[in-house]
Amino acid sequence: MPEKTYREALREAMVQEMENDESVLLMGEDIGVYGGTHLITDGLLDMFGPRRVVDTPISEGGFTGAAVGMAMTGLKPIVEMMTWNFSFLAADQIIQNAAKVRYFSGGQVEVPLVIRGPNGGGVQLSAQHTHSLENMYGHFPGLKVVSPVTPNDVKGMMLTAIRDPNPVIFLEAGALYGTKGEVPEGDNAVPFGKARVAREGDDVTLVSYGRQVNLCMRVADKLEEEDDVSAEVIDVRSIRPLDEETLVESVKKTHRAVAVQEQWRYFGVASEVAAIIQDKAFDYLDAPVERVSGAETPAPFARNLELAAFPNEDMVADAARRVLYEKVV
Amino acid sequence: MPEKTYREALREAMVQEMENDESVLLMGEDIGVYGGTHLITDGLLDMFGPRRVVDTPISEGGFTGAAVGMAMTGLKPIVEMMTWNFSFLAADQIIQNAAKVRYFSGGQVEVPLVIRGPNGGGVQLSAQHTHSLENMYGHFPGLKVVSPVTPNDVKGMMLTAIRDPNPVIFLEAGALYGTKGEVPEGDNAVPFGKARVAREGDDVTLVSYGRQVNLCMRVADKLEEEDDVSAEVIDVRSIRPLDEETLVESVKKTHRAVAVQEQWRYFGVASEVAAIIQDKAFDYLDAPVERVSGAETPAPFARNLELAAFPNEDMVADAARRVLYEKVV
Amino acid sequence: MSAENERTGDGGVETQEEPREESRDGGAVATDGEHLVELYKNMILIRTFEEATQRGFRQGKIGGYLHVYIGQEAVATGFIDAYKEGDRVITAYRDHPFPLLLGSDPKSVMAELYGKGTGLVKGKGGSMHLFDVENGLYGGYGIVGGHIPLGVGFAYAMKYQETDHICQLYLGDGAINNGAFHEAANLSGLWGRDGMNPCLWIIENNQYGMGTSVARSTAMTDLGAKFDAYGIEHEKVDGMDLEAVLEVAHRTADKVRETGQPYVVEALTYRTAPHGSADFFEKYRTKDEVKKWRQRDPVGQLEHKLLEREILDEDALEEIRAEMKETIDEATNFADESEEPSVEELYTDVYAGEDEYMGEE
Amino acid sequence: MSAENERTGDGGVETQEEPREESRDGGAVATDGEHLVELYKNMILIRTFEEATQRGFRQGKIGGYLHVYIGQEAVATGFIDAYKEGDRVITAYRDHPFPLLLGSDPKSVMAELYGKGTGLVKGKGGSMHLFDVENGLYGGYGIVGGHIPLGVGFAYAMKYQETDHICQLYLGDGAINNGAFHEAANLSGLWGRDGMNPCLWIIENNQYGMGTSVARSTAMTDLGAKFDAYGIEHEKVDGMDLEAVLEVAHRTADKVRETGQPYVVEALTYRTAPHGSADFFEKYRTKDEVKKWRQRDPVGQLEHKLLEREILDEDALEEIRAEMKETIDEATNFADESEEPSVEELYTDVYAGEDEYMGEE
Ligand SMILES: Cc1ncc(C[n+]2csc(CCOP(=O)(O)OP(=O)(O)O)c2C)c(N)n1
Ligand SMILES: Cc1ncc(C[n+]2csc(CCOP(=O)(O)OP(=O)(O)O)c2C)c(N)n1
Ligand SMILES: [Mg+2]
Ligand SMILES: [Mg+2]
Repeated sequence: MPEKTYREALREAMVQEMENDESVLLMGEDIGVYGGTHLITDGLLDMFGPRRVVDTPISEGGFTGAAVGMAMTGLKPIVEMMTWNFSFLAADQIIQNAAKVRYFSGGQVEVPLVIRGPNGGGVQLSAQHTHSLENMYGHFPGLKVVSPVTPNDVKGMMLTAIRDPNPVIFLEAGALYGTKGEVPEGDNAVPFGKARVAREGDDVTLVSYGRQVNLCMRVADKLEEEDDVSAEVIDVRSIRPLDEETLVESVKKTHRAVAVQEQWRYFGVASEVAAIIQDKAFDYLDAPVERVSGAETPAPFARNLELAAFPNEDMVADAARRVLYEKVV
Repeated sequence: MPEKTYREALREAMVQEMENDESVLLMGEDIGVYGGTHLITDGLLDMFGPRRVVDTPISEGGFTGAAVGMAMTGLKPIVEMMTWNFSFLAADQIIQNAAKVRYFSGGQVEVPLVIRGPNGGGVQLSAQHTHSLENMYGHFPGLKVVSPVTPNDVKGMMLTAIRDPNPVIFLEAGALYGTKGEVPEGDNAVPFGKARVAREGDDVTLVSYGRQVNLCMRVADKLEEEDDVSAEVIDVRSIRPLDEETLVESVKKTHRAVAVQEQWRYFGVASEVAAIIQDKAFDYLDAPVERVSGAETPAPFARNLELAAFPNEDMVADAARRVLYEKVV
Repeated sequence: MSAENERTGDGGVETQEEPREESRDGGAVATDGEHLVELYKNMILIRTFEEATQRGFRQGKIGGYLHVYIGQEAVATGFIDAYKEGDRVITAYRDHPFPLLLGSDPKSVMAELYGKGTGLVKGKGGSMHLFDVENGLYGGYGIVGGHIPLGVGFAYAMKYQETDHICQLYLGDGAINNGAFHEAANLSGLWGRDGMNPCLWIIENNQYGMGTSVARSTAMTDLGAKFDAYGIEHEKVDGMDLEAVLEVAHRTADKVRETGQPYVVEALTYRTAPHGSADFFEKYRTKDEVKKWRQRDPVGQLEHKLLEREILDEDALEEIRAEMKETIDEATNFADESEEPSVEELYTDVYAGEDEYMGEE
Repeated sequence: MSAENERTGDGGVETQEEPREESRDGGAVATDGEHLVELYKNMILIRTFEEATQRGFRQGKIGGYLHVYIGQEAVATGFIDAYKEGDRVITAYRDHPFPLLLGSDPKSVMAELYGKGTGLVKGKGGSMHLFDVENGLYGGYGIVGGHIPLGVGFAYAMKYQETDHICQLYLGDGAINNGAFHEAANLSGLWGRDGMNPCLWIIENNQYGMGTSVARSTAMTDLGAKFDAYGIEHEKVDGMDLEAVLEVAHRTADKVRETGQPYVVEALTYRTAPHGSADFFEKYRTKDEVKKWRQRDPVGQLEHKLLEREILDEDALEEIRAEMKETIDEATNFADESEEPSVEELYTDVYAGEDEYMGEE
C-alpha cells in the first residue's frame, strides 16, 4: 500500500469528494491564493476555481455561519478553521445553529457541514494557540466529533465526514501533518463510532486519541520491554459518537485502564472514559481507571514548560504500573 | 434569620459590594433603564448612576472583552450575561482572554471579573435558550466556576466572587429566582471549592448542583419513605475548583453514588464526579457510580418533551435503587 | 405540514382561507385596489393571530417566550408580497407573521406556539423557531444576530446552484450591534461584488432592542448607512405605510434578483406591543410615545386609505375582520385541542441519516 | 523586569542604552533634528532586533510563531513617541517593537522569544504575548481582533478612575473583519459620546492579513471610513513617513486625551517581511510589489532626510547602526545564555491570590 503523509491523505479525501460531488466546496482563511497555512489545500484553487475554493476574511463566526446556511441549501461546505483555537469565535454558529437547527426545525433541514483544522499543541504556540477541544464540542448533541491520528484514518474519516448529512467537527492532529503511514487508494471510508484497537494486549488498556495515541504506542513498547507487560492501545478516534463497547470489551479482558489525554483533566475525554468503564465494566475492574492529562494551566511557551505540560512516557507508564499494582519508582 | 428570594439575595450581595467598593460596577444588556430582564438589577441605575450601571448594546463579546480590560485596570466589573445561552458569543473573550491573560503575561495582570446570569432550563425556552455550561467553562484553567442553588449560597458566593481577583463564571439557577430561603444579613461569604452537604445520609450519595439539588432532596425523601434508604445529598456548588474530598468522604461512608445533572451526559460534570469517585474511593465502592443526565438532544419546546428531557424523581430514585442493588420495577 | 395554497406567478402568497385567484390573475399584478384588499386581509390575519397568542400566553397555554409583531405588520406584509417561489426567508424570533404570509396553515402555526405535535415544527421549536421550508421559511432563530450569516450563506448557495432565487434576510435594529452582523454583512458585500449574494437585507428598525433605544446602543444611529462599511447600497422606507413598503419591496427584490448583489432596506417601524411576554413595565418609553405611534398604526393607515379611496366601506372592513377572527379562532381551537407530541419525538431529528438518534436514553 | 529608563515629561521613551537627556529637555519637545535622531535610533533598534529574531528562528532558537515588524517601523515609533506615563498600549501578536519603544530592556524581550526564564513574561508567553505593564504595555495577543475590546475597556476604566490617560489600541487591516472589532468600536463610539473613551485607534494597514489583501477581504476598502458606522472620527497617514506619523500621533493623542473621545488613524504601511515564520512562498504578492515598497522603506526614508538636512552624515548613521547592533547582540547573547524557566513556573500565574495554583499536578 502506498505511504502518504497525514497532510496528503487528508487532501486526497477532499479532492476525491470534490471531484465526485459538485456540491462540495471549501471555505476558509488563506486556503486559496496563499495555499493554506498548513498547505492542506495548496493547489486546489487552481483545480476548482474561486467559487469552490473560497478565501474568506478573518471572520470565523461569519463564514462558519454562512457555511451552515449553504449546507442547509444542499451544498456540502468544508470549512477550514485555520486552527481550532479560533473556533471560539464561531462557537455560537457551531453550537447554536449547526448542531441544533435540524432539531428546532422539526427535521425540516439537514446540515451536511464539515469543519476541519489542526487541534492540539506541541509546537510552542503558547496559551491562546493550544487547545484540544474534543470534549467541548463532543458535549453537544447534533454534532459529530472525530479526531483521527493515522494517515489512513484521516482520509477515511474525512470521506465519511463529507458524506455525513450532519455537522462534523473534524479535529486534526496538527503536529502530525508530516507523519507518514499506509493509505489505500480510492475509497477507504472509516465509519464513525468505532474505536480502533491500535495494538492488542492483555494486561492493561491504554485509551487515548489524537497524537497521544502515538505516545501510548511508545509506552506499550516500553512496558513490554521494561515490565513484560502487554498493553492494549485503543484509539478512540470518534469522540461523538463514542464507541463504549470497544472500551468496555478491552477492559473486560485486561481489567485495568489508563486514559490519556493532552487536554485538561476536568470534564475531559478521559473523565468520560473512566466514567463509562467504571459503569459498564465495574465487576471486571481490578484497579481504578487512571487519567493522565495535560497540566492544569494555560499552555506555556517555553519548550521545557511545554514538555512538562503534556503527558509523557513516564507519566503514562507509571500510571499503567500503578493500575497494575507494580512498584513505581 | 430573614427569608429572602434567590433574586433578592443575589442583588443584596451586589449592592453590598458596590457600596463598599467604588471599583465594582455592573454591565450588561437592559440592566439599567429596563430594570434587568430578570429584575436582578432593578433600581440599581438610580442608586449608582450610569457609570456604574452600564447598559450595553447587544454585543456579548464586545462588552465582556471590555470588562476584561476594565478588570485588568483595577475595576471589578460584574457582567450580566442576560442568559448564559448568549455566552457562546463571548466565549473567545472568556476563554482566551479572561482565563489566560494572567498566565501569558507572566502574572503581570489580574482579572477580577464576575460574569453572572441564569443558566439551565426548565421553562420551555427550547433549543437555543437551554444550556447548562458548568462543564464547558469548568474545563478551562484560569476560570473559577460556581453554581449556587440556595438563596444563602447565591449571596455568599457572589460576595466571594466579587472579591476574588480571578474571573468567576457565576451560573445562577435561572428557574429559581423566586424561591425563598434563609439568608443572613451582612457578610455571609461562602468560600469556593467547598461542596455543601445538603442532607446527611448513610446508604447512598446523591451528587448534583444547581436546581437538580432540589430534585435530589425530593428523591432523598422519597427513598426514605418508600425504601427506608438514607440518602446523603451533596451540592457540588463549586465546579472549579471542585471539592473532591467531600465527595470522596461521603462515598467512603455510603459506598454508593449517583451523580445527577441537567446537562448532557457526555463530558459533563457527572462524568467527572464518577471519574473522581472511582479513582479515589475505588476500594469503598460497592456499585458503579451511576449518572442521570439530560436527554441527549437539543432542548425541545413542548412541555411534555421538556419534562421528559430532564432528570426526574423516578429516574434518580431508580438509579439509587440500582446502585443499592434493589429491585427496580 | 403547511396548508395547501395557491401562489401566483408574481410570488404573492395567500393563506389557505383566501384563494389567490380572487385578487390576482396569473402573473400580472392585480389592480391596486384588489391587491391592497388582499394585503389588508393579510395584515388583519397577522394582527388577529398575535392578539390571540397574547391571550394564549396569559391563559398559560403558550409557554416560553412570546414576541409579537403588533405595529410592524406593514413590513413583513409588504416584503413577503415580493417573495417568489424558491426564495428563502430568514428572521429572528419575532417570526409569527412570516409563515402566515408565506402560506403555512395558521392552525399549525398556532399549534406550534401551543407546543403541540401538530405544530409547524412538531412542537419542538415553539414561538421562536418557526420553519416552513416548503413555503420558503428557513426559520425563526433565537440568538440575536445569530441567523444573519445563515442568510448570507443561503444567498451564496442559491447562486452557486445557478438559480435566480433571493434571500430575504430580516434583522432588528438591536442585532446590528452584534459581531455576527458585521462579519456576515462584510461577506455579503464581498461576495456580492461577483454577483454571488442575492440577499435582500430588511432592517426592521422598531427603534428598540428590548428596552434599549437605537440612540442608546450606538453613536451612529443611521442604521442603513452602516452598510456603507461593506459596500452595500441601502435606502429607507416608512415601515408603517404598506404602500411605501410595497413599492420598495418589489423594486429592490427585483434588483437583487437581477444583479445577484445585496441591497438593504431600513424600514422605520414601531412595536406598539411590549418587547416580549416578560416586558411588563416598559420603563424605557413613555405612554405618550406609544400613543403617538399607535396613531400611525399600519393597519389603521391602510383602513383609512381603503375607506378614503372607496375601495372598501366600513362594513366590508368589518367583514374581513370577522372572517380573520374566524380563521384564527379555528386555529386557536385546533391548537388547543391538538395532542402534545408523542414522547418518542424527543429523540428524533437530532441527526439526519441512518443514525437518526445517537446517544443513551 | 524591564530596564531602568528615563522618561521625559512629554512621554517620549528611550531604551536603556540611550539616556533621554541627550535628546530632550524635561517636557519641551526637543529640536526636530535631535528628536529625529533619537527616533532614528529607535527604528534601527527595532529593525536590528527583528533581523536578529529572524536569525534566531532559523537557528531553531526561537520556537512557535514569529511575526516581525519590518517595514512598519515608522508607525509604532511615531505613535509611541506620543505615549505618556500612565497610558496603555495594546496590540496583537506583531508586538516586538512596543516593549522596545516603551523602555523594556531588549535583553528581556529577546529572552522571551527564546523562551527563557529571564524573558519579559518569564518565558510563558513568547513572541505573541509581550507584556511590560510597568512601562504601559498591556500585551501582545494572538487572536486576531480579540484584544480590541480590552483596549476599549482600558479607556473606559481610565476615565472611570478619573485619570487623563489614554489607550493606544493597535490593530491590523485584517482584524477589522472580525466581529470583536465591530462590537468594540461601537462601544468606543457610544462611551466616547460621554467622554468615557479616550482610545486612540491605530490601524496598521499593511495591506494584507496574512495572504489576503484588503481588496480581497472587504468590498469597502477605506478602513478608516469604516469608523463612520460608530460615530468615530478618523484620518489617514502615510505610515512609511516617520515625520508624518509623528505629527498625527502627537496631535491625535492630545485630542483624545482632552476630549475623552476615541479617534482613529489609519496608517498606510507595508510589511516587507513575510507575514510570519511559515510564510515561505508569498504567492499572494509579487516580488515587484515588495520591491516597490522597499523603496519607500521608513528607515531608508528617514536616513535620506537626515542626510539631506545634514543632521547626520553617513558615518554617524553607521555609528548608530553599530551601536544598535551591539545592543541587540548583547540581547541575543543574553537570551541565548539565559536559563529556561524553572519547571515550577508551569504552575504559577494561573490564578491570582491565595490559591495561586489550583488543580492536580
Ligand atoms: C445574542 C443575544 N443576546 C441577547 C438576547 C436577548 N434578547 C432577545 S430579543 C433582544 C432584543 C433584540 O432587539 P432587535 O434586534 O431590535 O429586535 P426586536 O426585538 O426589536 O424585534 C434581546 C436583547 C438574545 N436573544 N440573543
Ligand atoms: C481569530 C483569528 N483568526 C485567524 C488567525 C490567524 N492569523 C494570524 S495573523 C493573521 C492575519 C492578520 O492580519 P492583520 O490583522 O492585517 O495583521 P498583520 O499580520 O498584517 O499585522 C491571521 C489570519 C488568528 N490568529 N486569529
Ligand atoms: Mg428592535
Ligand atoms: Mg495586515
